[in-house]
Amino acid sequence: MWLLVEQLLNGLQLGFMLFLLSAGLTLVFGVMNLINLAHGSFYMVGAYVAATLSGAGMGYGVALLGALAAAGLCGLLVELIVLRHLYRRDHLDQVLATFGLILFFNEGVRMIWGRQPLFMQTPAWLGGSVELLPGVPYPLYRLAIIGIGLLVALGLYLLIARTRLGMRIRAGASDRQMIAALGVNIRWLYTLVFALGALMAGFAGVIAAPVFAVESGMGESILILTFVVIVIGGIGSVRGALLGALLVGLVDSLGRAYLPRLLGLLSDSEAANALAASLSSMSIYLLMALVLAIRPRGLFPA
Amino acid sequence: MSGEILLQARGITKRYRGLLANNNIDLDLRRGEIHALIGPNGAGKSTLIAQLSGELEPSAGQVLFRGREVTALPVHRRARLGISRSFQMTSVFEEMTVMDNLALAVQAHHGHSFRFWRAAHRCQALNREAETLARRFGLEERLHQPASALAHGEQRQLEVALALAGDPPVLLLDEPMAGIGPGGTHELTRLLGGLRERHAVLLVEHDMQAVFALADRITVLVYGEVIASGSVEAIRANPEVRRAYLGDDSLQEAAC
Amino acid sequence: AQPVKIGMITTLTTKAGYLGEDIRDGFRLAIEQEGGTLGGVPVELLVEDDGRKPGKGRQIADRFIRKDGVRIMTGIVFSNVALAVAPKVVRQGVFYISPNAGPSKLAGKGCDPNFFNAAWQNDNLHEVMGQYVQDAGYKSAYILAPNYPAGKDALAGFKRYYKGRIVGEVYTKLGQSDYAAELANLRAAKPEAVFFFLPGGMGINFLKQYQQAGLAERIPVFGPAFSFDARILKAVGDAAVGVKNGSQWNWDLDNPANRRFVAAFREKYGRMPTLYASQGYDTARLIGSALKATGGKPEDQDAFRKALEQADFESVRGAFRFNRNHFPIQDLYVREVVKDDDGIRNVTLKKVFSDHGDAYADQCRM
Amino acid sequence: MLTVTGLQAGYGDSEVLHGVDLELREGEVAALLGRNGMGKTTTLHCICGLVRPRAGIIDFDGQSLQHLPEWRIARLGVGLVPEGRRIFPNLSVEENLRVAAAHHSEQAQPWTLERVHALFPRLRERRRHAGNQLSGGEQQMLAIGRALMTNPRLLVLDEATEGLAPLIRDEIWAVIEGLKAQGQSILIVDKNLGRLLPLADRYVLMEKGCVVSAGAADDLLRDHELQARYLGV
Amino acid sequence: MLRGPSALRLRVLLGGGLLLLLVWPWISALFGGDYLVSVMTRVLIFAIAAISLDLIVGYGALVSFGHAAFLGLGAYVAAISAFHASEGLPLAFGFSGSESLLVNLPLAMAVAALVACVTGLICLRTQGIHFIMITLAFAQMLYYLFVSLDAYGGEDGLVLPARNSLPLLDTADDRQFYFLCLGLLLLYLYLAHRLVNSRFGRVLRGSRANETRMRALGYNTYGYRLAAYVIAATGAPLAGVLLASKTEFVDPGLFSWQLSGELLVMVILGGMGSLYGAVIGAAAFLLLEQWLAAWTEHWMFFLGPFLVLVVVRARHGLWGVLTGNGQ
Ligand SMILES: Nc1ncnc2c1ncn2[C@@H]1O[C@H](COP(=O)(O)OP(=O)(O)OP(=O)(O)O)[C@@H](O)[C@H]1O
Ligand SMILES: Nc1ncnc2c1ncn2[C@@H]1O[C@H](COP(=O)(O)OP(=O)(O)OP(=O)(O)O)[C@@H](O)[C@H]1O
Ligand SMILES: [Mg+2]
Ligand SMILES: [Mg+2]
Repeated sequence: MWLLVEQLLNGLQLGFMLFLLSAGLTLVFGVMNLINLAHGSFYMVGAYVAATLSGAGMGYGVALLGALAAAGLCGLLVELIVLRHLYRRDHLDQVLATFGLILFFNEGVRMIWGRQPLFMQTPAWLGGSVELLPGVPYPLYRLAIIGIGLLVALGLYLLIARTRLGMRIRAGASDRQMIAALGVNIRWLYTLVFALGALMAGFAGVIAAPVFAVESGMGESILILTFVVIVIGGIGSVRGALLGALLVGLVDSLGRAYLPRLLGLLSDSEAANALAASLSSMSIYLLMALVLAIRPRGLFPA
Repeated sequence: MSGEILLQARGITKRYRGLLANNNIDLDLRRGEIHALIGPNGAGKSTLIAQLSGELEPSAGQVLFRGREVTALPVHRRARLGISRSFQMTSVFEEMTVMDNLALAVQAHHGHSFRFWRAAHRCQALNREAETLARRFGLEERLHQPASALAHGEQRQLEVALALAGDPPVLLLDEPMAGIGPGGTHELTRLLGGLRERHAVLLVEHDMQAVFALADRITVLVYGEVIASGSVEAIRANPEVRRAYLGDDSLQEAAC
Repeated sequence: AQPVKIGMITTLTTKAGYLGEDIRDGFRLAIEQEGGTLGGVPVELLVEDDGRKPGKGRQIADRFIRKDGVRIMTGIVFSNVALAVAPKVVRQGVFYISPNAGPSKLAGKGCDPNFFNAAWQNDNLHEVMGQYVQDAGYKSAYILAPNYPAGKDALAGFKRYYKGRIVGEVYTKLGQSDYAAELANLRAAKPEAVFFFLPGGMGINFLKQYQQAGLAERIPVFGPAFSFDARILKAVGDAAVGVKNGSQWNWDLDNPANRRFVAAFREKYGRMPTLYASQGYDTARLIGSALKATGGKPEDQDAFRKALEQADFESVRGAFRFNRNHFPIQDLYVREVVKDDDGIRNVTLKKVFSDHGDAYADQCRM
Repeated sequence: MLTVTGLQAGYGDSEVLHGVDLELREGEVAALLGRNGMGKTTTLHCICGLVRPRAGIIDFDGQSLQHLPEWRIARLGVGLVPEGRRIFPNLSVEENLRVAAAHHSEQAQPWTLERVHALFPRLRERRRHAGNQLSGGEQQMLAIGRALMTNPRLLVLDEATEGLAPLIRDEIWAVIEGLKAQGQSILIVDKNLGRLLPLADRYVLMEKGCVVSAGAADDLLRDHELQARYLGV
Repeated sequence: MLRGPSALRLRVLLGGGLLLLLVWPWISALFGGDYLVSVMTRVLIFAIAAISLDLIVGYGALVSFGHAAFLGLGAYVAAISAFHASEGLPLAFGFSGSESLLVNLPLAMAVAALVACVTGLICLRTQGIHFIMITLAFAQMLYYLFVSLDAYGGEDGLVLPARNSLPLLDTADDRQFYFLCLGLLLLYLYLAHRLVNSRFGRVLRGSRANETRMRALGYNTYGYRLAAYVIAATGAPLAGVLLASKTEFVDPGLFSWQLSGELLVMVILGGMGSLYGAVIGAAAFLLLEQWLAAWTEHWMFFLGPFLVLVVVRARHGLWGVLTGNGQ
């Protein structure tokens, strides 16, 4: 029984982790109508810089700030140099350009930091576990991820839905020229939003660094998951991203936790084991296909 | 009032959450008749057209085509039966040439398009029809330009031309005159007038000069409800319509 | 005379790129130490990245053979790439000497006179852990590996020597990064020992999360050396301390060749060599021995093969010879990860197997 | 206030404007006329910065606009009601208005949400609807309201009465008259000559990207031959 | 449509390109052996796959991020069929596999068409990015399915006993195989060309440009899209079967999103919606990758910015640059 609760928590936690990345992506994609495959690269940059700084003996705060600055700066430069020219282009042009950026960033990171993964320590004050349930310690760090995810979700929602900045961003998404004709400096606005998205990706990277391997290419596997999340949730809505992320997190975690056992009940063979493994690998894709088959525009289309 | 009834709306109701956009509307379209639908902005005219053409599903009510119920048929099936519409918001194939735009519209009426082999632009039957259409709308000089390069008014003309392709028996025209300059309006009025014999036309239009010149019958929609229906004279004289829609000096305005 | 060309197909990109890098660097070190020769014969090393894709590996092999006229090949890190490339290569009369991947297919039925493995048969490092955990008296174990052939082989290898109770056998998604669900199940299963085979980043993720879940102090972890090389340990940090892992080599093995190798490698590259580096180095020296014996003529296939079979070189892991299937017969050790003044590193704990072969040699008809 | 001289512009390979001149004084209403496709919208877009002129000078109170980006021009006080409305479909009606709110002119009585709502009560009723859930006419009102919210010194109206019910159209004309009375400068394109010419101070008549006639609006109102020749009425 | 001067340029380009491909084996013999033949064979094969993808991406705006799955299916059909034939194991329905292209090619296309029909019915309910992702989802499912198919090697893949054979032709000979691929490419290019210029092609372009209007005109866009999707899906296995034959090896990596992504990159790089562009894109991407990788191991560091440059500078991909329709 407690195990189920713990697995649910695991699912939530994974979901919030995914949300941190999806939020930036959905901001850039849903709001600016820009497909940015290089989102995962900012995540990677964030993780690398944080790991480097904390490896050099700086505190977690310094590492966090440094990573955010680096990721934001990368975003800024990428927008200024490349993406700025692509807003009015076909989505596929953006796909190709940002694919090129992925190659560039991955190899660049390899050239700077070498091929081996980096290490980042969990900040001491988030190190231990708390006994949420009798006999089941839960890592404090993972709880913190849940909390941070909630805060970010709230902040982002307020920004987009409640502020004038958010309004302008959304207006620009549908008619860039018109919002400019109303006196809004849309170029800088977009640069800003993009940098913000990159910053959030970098933030996710910092959060992930102590939990996951910090290595070149760490962005792509999670990027696909992130796209799955925002597509399930419905593009461009922060609410959708949040729910999509939680759904994916839960399905993935619970699938991994319980599918083998369920299938084991049916037959206790190698085959059942293998089937469970491949089914749980597929689970989120099954989920996505199912959701889209029923609701072709995702759960909460903006 | 004698032509065969082609399209019929019975008790059409459309609800958007709290808003009643159409309330229990009955309407007949007969061959040989131009039926104008007028009403203030937001009265639900376009909404009604969307339900007649099949883009929107009514909350209640039925649509009949030649006496047969078509309420459940999707848009393209109704279009094949011969219910054709134009859009209030210009909706053409922007990156395709005017020729391709029209040919595509004509092609829709030449059976299915699962023809994979012969080059489409070599098909003279399609091309001729497309050119004829272009000529009717004064677009012949624009044939080989992409639709996006047309001025707004020309795009509006293309919009109506697309709806007319293939001579469909029922025409639902949503503000065909909008955006077309004063000179063009005259010509379009003449053109639509010529359609009367063989078609049943539902004309939504705010250009009263055109409406009064063309309509055999006028239905007035206000807040989703039909408040009056009748001949041009009856409607012009109807005080309620004047108050809700026409205003007092609209007649002089139309006269200029 | 023309230098002898050696074609190295290895994985330099993707997350696993550092494995190929170490193999290459170890190999290069050997060449450099001999002044651009191996066994006194001038050699030219051609290196290309397979991106971990079997198809690409085949393509490169194709080019090496046809364009560059390569007669000796090496370098492949991953079993699936090796399975795609090696059989085709050896059929064309080229020698393939594996510095790493040693899948069972190539050790058993699919063995070939021109195929050699200078590292190990894949199961070896799992078998040694199975034996160790068995000897250490752990009554139950929870074992996990990714859902792919090498993963299945790994757990099979472990179970071949471990006879205690398996309370959980889990196959995870290849490339998985979050292990919270598995860890919760693991905790609930209350095993006495955990054995895992999760190469590369997967292992790092697992270990970090294992520690964060507070399991590290309670249930000891065992695994093959793959997840505990010097470079991974840097990335895992404290979470690896105390873990015991099976290997055929360690930096502290006490033999002259090894001492020289470790010192030279550290000097040249400024980092500790890994197991992969040692394998690359040994492979180069093995090739060198055969080149020397044949006067630099891999074209003379029979002579060259015979020379390779002799394995007449000083291996950094001590005694080394080939089995009848051209896979090593060697000693296998268990190492422990410790943290001391020199950082986090492996120290050799115990020799578990002496002159250990592999389970597939009997199937090899050669 | 606004002087355009020798304006040339085009799209891709085709040149659309071949030297357009026009002038507008503070507080005046100028009508830009011509048949479909003659370059009226293009002219307005050049003034607002949506199309970059190839040659010519656009002078707005001593500032030349021809090289400025559209948002700078807007901030100088040019407010556009574009052809085809271009409402932001994903913003609510109220947000459509609020997103534009600015003070580009020092007016004693600036336009506010309340004043726009008072002008178009329908927009208040629909204020929570998304932009794309409005009827065409409602969108038109919103577009005008949105431009007013920027408190422009020069209001540019491109077919602002297209698709409006006669009653509303009258209202809009009344609003324009009211704006004129308040001293608002307006540049306007509309096909409804009957309403436009009496209101306008001056006219500019375009044919194929050139100005063929310009002068006092009253003159054109009387010159039926000119109207017939260039406007087809 | 192409403008006057570029129409001539087009002829020169196409003629020159064809000539180059025809004499390629002899050219490559001049430059160090027949290895270059093998490289170009690969280009030809991927060009077929890229064309089939361009059919839906460039003309139907159906951006499939799972197109490699059909390529993979084709390759696996060829491999499994050959595997059974050589081991003498019955496969299904009394069929015990074949090593002949004449059997495996149609079989592969049929299998792909069937899978496309079923998945297409679901995928085509969605649009835009959702379509991208749902096609990815199905491809990923196939990927994991084949990863867990232990009988056919799982993740390790499956080695073919030999290249699939054809009567009158020795496919094991690299030159003959090259010309087989070239022939099939040209044939496929021609068919695709007819298709996009047919009435059906026009409908496809119309649905891409304005679906609402298409439906209002009476087109059942869903049906046409599904047909296009299935047609495109039957092109990819052609490439798959050839690829399996060429490398004599298949593995689940053929289903991976990376490969699907690379196919897309080829199409976009070459210039969408111009079938020749897909060929150019495949050639440019594969050759550049080869060349850069031989030159530096940090080749991605240079390939990435190159791709960016092409996008930013050339509007219609490399094909646009070549024909002078770039800006
Ligand atoms: N998708 C929708 N959701 C909610 N309300 C809608 C939606 N579409 C239209 N409406 C509302 O329904 C009413 C009727 O709209 P409709 O477009 O039919 O008006 P109309 O009569 O065509 O007006 P106009 O003459 O201005 O074009 C309007 O008040 C509009 O705000
Ligand atoms: N985006 C565009 N690309 C290419 N050509 C264009 C574009 N927009 C307009 N044109 C061309 O420029 C010319 C002038 O167009 P413009 O829109 O300025 O005309 P207009 O006078 O406003 O007409 P209307 O009364 O129909 O709105 C037309 O011939 C049109 O074809
Ligand atoms: Mg309407
Ligand atoms: Mg205009």
